[in-house]
Amino acid sequence: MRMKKHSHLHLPSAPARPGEAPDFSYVALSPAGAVARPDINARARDIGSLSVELVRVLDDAGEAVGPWHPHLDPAELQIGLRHMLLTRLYDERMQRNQRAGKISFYIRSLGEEAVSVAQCMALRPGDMLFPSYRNQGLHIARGIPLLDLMCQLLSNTRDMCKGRQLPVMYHSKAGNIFSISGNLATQFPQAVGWAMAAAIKGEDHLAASWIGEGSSAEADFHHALLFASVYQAPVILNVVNNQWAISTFQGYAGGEQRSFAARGPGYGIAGIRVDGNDFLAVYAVTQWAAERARTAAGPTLIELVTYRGAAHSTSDDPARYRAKDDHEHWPLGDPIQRLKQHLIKLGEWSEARHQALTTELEALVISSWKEASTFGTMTEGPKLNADLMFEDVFKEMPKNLRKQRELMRAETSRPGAPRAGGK
Amino acid sequence: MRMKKHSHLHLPSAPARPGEAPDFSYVALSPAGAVARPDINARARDIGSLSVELVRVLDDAGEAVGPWHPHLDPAELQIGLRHMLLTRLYDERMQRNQRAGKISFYIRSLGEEAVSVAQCMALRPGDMLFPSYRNQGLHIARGIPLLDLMCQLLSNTRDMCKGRQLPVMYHSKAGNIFSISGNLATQFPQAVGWAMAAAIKGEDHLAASWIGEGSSAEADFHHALLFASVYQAPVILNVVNNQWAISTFQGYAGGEQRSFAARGPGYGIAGIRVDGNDFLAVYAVTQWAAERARTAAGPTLIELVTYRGAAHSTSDDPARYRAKDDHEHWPLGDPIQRLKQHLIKLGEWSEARHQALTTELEALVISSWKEASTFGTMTEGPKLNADLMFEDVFKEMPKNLRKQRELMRAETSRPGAPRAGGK
Amino acid sequence: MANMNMIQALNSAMDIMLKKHPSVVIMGEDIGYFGGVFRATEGLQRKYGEHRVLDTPIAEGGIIATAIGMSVNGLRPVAEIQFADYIYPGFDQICSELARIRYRTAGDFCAPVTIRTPCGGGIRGGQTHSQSPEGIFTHVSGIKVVMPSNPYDAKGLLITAIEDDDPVVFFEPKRLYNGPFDGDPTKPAVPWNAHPKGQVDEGYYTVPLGKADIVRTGSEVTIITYGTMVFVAAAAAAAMNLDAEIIDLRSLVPLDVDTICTSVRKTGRCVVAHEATRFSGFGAELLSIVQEECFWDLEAPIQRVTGWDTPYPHAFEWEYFPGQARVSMALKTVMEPA
Amino acid sequence: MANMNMIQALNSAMDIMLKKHPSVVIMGEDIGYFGGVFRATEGLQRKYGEHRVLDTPIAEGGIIATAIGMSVNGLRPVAEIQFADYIYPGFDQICSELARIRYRTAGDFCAPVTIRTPCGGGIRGGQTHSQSPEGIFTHVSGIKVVMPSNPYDAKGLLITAIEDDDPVVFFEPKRLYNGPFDGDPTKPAVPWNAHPKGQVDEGYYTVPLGKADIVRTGSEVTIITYGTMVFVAAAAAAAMNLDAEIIDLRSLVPLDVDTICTSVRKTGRCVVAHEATRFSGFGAELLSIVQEECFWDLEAPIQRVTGWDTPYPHAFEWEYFPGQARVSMALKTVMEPA
Ligand SMILES: Cc1ncc(C[n+]2csc(CCOP(=O)(O)OP(=O)(O)O)c2C)c(N)n1
Ligand SMILES: Cc1ncc(C[n+]2csc(CCOP(=O)(O)OP(=O)(O)O)c2C)c(N)n1
Ligand SMILES: [Mg+2]
Ligand SMILES: [Mg+2]
Repeated sequence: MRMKKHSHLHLPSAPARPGEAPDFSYVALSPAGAVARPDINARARDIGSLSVELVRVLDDAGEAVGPWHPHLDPAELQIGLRHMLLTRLYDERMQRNQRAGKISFYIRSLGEEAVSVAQCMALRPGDMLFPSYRNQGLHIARGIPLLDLMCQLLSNTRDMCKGRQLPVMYHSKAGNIFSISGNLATQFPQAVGWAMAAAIKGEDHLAASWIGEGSSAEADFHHALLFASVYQAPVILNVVNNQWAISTFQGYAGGEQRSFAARGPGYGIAGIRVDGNDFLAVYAVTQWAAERARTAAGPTLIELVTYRGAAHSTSDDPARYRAKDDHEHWPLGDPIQRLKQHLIKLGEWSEARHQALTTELEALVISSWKEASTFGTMTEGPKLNADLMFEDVFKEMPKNLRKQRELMRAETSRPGAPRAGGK
Repeated sequence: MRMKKHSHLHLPSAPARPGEAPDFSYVALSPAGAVARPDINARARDIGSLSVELVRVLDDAGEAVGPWHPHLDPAELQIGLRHMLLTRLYDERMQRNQRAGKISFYIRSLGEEAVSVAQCMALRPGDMLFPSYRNQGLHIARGIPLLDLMCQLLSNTRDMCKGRQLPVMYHSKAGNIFSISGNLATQFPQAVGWAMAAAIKGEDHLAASWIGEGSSAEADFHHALLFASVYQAPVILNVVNNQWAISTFQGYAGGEQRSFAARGPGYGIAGIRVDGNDFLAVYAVTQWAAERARTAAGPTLIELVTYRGAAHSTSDDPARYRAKDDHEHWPLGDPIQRLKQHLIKLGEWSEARHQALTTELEALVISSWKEASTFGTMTEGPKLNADLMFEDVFKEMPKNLRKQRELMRAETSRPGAPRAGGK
Repeated sequence: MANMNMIQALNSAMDIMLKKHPSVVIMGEDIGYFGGVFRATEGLQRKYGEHRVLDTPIAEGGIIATAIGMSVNGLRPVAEIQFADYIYPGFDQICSELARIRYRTAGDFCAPVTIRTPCGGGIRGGQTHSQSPEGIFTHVSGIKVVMPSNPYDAKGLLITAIEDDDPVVFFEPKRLYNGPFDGDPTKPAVPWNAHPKGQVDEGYYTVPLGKADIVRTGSEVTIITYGTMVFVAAAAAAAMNLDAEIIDLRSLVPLDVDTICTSVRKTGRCVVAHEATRFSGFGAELLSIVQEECFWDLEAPIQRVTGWDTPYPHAFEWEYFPGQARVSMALKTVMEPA
Repeated sequence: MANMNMIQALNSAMDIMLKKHPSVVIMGEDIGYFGGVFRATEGLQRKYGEHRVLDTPIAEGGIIATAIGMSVNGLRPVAEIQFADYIYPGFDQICSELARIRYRTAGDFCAPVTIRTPCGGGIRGGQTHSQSPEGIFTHVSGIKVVMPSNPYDAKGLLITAIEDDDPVVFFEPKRLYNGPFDGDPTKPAVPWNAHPKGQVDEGYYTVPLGKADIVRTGSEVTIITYGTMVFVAAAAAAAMNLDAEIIDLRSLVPLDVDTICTSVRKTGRCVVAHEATRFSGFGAELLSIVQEECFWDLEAPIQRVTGWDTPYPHAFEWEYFPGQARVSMALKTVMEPA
């Protein structure tokens, strides 16, 4: 085969690889307060500009400005700050626990806390959430005890998943939070189906789902948008554009040519791009989308522009593929810092209160971990009964599984049989 | 489970069901000549309006007007007319052959002939085509002998597919036309891969692919757009919006909220909507897209607005689900009539020449069928050797297939063994 | 009791379920206004409304994904995949999601979705309208797999499947829609009204999953089969004057191992038959179970009768289809004295 | 000769292929700049450029579809699917397209695509990073299926796969990437440099598809296996002091039936072992073939050693994994005198 010297295949390039200076000039920004807030009944085709602008409320000075200002009660903002801080402290401690070999795997949401927390707070408890693995803030904002989450991480005797799922693949039946799948994006069209069912039943709950911008490349993204559009399902579809999918830059998911929010109008769905590190903007946009959904005005695709501050997961080493200090150069700052600054500006917060809250939440994390450990750890304490492996494959255990359970019992009762804890 | 009395799920509705008067007022039209023709280097994001307007060149009087007028030589238009007419006559005769039990299945392209013929003529022979089952016009415009196509329909001894494919699932290696799959939409991202390879090799061939608007709901549509966008592949992606997918109206593929062409800009791809029954407009738009692809200016998504004049296939009865005379009310008329009228206006055609051409082509169809039949029919003449069933599963036949071939031979050589021809 | 073909029986099952359970919704391509390309859902949308009987986009992956979401929200979707050959775009949602939701949430969530899909050959559908992919689904833990062979069972099994709290993939051998078929395409078609299993109760009844049907008791050889091959096998055995015990599995998962083994222990000989390709087909699992459970009772090696390991070719439909000749050959081999 | 682990051996194969054939391109998620999450493609993009070693969107269906298109245009794409658990979104393109293109075009077009994907458990990956779906692919006519058990074979087989004109799905047992593994997780990890098959020729060589490797000759029992279980089975047999003949299949399609049958005819006893779930797993096909071909030579029923018919649970990795205890149990059973 002869090849010409120069290929003309286009290849998106990352803003900065190791050793290079981070350059975020590609991120299209709008000034805080600059984007108009259309009526919730606006037709998708008439508000296409929302999908390329960037809704921002908090300006650089920490002032809330413009038509998207949600005018939340300071008490509510403080709750938001608390949830975000708790999410971060929880992440930090669990990361350390993984490093110490106490859990097998962990994923942080560093820098993206506003996404889950503000969005969750803008929704109602009856709304069903279909999260990705980087939405622990949803659990925290819905008030799921840390203990529940930690026991899942430990696959211990109090694990909601009975040891079947990798750490962070939580769910909460009572909290209306659906199960996380290791298979990317699958939850996106499921959320649409849930919302379709709500509409069929004439209930006014909505569904919301989250995926990473990288995962939006999966077919499920398309199915979700298409079905949401056709049936005008009461659903909020969120793309968390944290710029990276493991080592791959968002350009490889199509973000170089066009915003992810812009996919929405292409399907006849309202698309809106928001500063994902701006608690107020995220809240306001989500509230707007929720009102649309609840009044049968149609689904909304929200792109939350943020940055993955940490490694992809504890199995990942970002030093291999991106500039080391990139997170510090991210033009949209840190969501916790920004909300804190705003509250201080409002006279509703102080460094001292922040410090006190940090101390309180750290203690909560530590005490919760202690309690979780009493239900078993990877090395000690009560262990889940391996019989559980055979349950819930079906509602009733079929004969072949009962037989296999017997065989497994025979195997593991032999002296010297290997047990969990090996590597 | 309690259900509220009224669901608020939206359900698209068809323009006319049996017994209702066809109403095509939903089809957004632009006057002929009204749509601007942007530079071929225009960025997708700057030409979004092309995806909602409708490029038309031929006006109601048969005059070619406006910036998209391709100024083709009359001789070329006559060739186009000939290909379209041949396609229609071929379809009519094959339909009759199916009704007479001479072939097992057939699919017509009635009313959509301009799509395949004009697009094919606007491309180069080295460009690779990835068609759907309703693109017989591509084969005809590429000069594939009817004999080849007919032998495929007959699964006879001269069948290019060696009896393995359902009728109409042609391909042509020499003609650079890829194989048609029974599985909808799979060819769309394959075309993108082919185009990526051309770009990698630095060759300036492009790939073009066609799917129905109904099939655009499949995941493959999304994959095609996404990969085309990311790598800016030299590909033309065509959605043939003939308003129906078997019994389902285009609203169920998302066409109610937004045009299919509008998906393009959502992915950062140029999207353009064209009158699919206007030979000149289809030609011009395709030429524009081809130039874009060949100059590495990016891929193009073309929506060809047309109408499925006939039943979905010979297995279908549209009287069950749509108004009987709907085709006659289609606002964009008939592609053959319109080009004919234009040529007559130009003084380059006449009713008499049209009649003569029809007679000539009918004779060609009939003589080709006669010749095809000499290579075997469903009931008579030479039969394909059933041994062929075991070939081409792999390049070299593995042992188990050689063994199975032996067993098959033993079976079929028994007296009274059933043979093809039963129903 | 009424005469019904398999399509009518399936329609009746869905009709009854729509009436009995407000949570049941039917969805799929062309199934609403039109009533389905095989007409299995004819009249249901008119009767139950557009919100209970939904036309969908042509996106099998989207259909299954949204059905899962609906089921998590308390509905019981019955999704039609127009041909089993087109189920693969939904394979990830079936395999990674539908099959796993109960397990990974320790029962907190479940997804009682039924997927109906016509399968099998014999209608000149060529390689993309003739496949029998049931074996693949039996390898996916967490999915029940059903294939009826007659109207009576089809209706009762479908009702059971819809009411089952686990996901079920329900394969319908399309060659049997209008009548039983003994594998000989040259004979005139036989309608269901001439067959006792075409007599179908018009009301609610169930046929359990996991319970095989002994279609014919016999002593000389056990034929384990399902779907279209039930009739082909019976005809071949009858033509050979063999006293065969013929087992129609009806449900592949869960599998009625007891009925299988009891029979093989009695007859000492076994043939396994299906339309699907041979290599790694469901027949391999059936053969394996019999070999493991009944080895010492076997008087001859178990034989498999299957489609060939090729796609299903349009022109060679009857050379591909495992007809009576292929069954007879296997029966002859298995009956040979050691 | 050099010491290589399996990752290095695979990397070497791709390196050599990229150099030898300008038509070879490597593609997949995170495989370019980063070199892959398991680092199998490390350094290749730097060496051959971004147009030969392509990062892709996270869309397995799109990866396989575009790879098919590329191959039709004369390239030889080697596509990585990051985990075998994530191959299902590409299943339709594999099953309905990749496997069928040569057949349906009577050889006018073909699609020489190689799909590499890490499979299997033992790395605490939980249910979505541990699956062994190879059996499913063996049921799809037109696809070759390969699974190496060591660096030497991995390299030679991958070179053969890439040069093969048919599509190949190439499964890599990830637990073997860094060293052989006998199934006992409590023992210290053994690196490949202590193993003869970790000695890998640095240049071009091939290992044929369809030719099993007799890892150990023996007379008392035949163990048919592949991937990780090769070492587990060997350790179990050794611990029992059994003179077992151990067959490492290496390629499942095409399958080396001759080697299998010759061995079973000699030993008269057979155990089949794989990590995948049991029901309708590839073991069923292996067992079926042995039963069909060697029935009269068998002195005991063939036994299957497999994963259980459940998803692969995070907390019960070693209770799920078919370790030495499970193999021993099967060996004991198969060795019992009739
Ligand atoms: C179907 C599938 N393919 C691949 C993977 C492997 N994988 C896990 S996370 C990930 C990156 C996802 O990136 P993104 O969607 O941007 O989310 P983020 O991690 O940035 O939050 C990949 C490729 C997977 N889990 N599932
Ligand atoms: C994957 C898949 N799903 C379903 C079908 C069945 N089917 C064949 S044609 C068709 C309608 C396609 O409509 P459209 O894409 O609009 O093309 P048109 O027939 O109008 O040209 C359907 C549903 C199929 N062939 N493949
Ligand atoms: Mg990301
Ligand atoms: Mg159409």
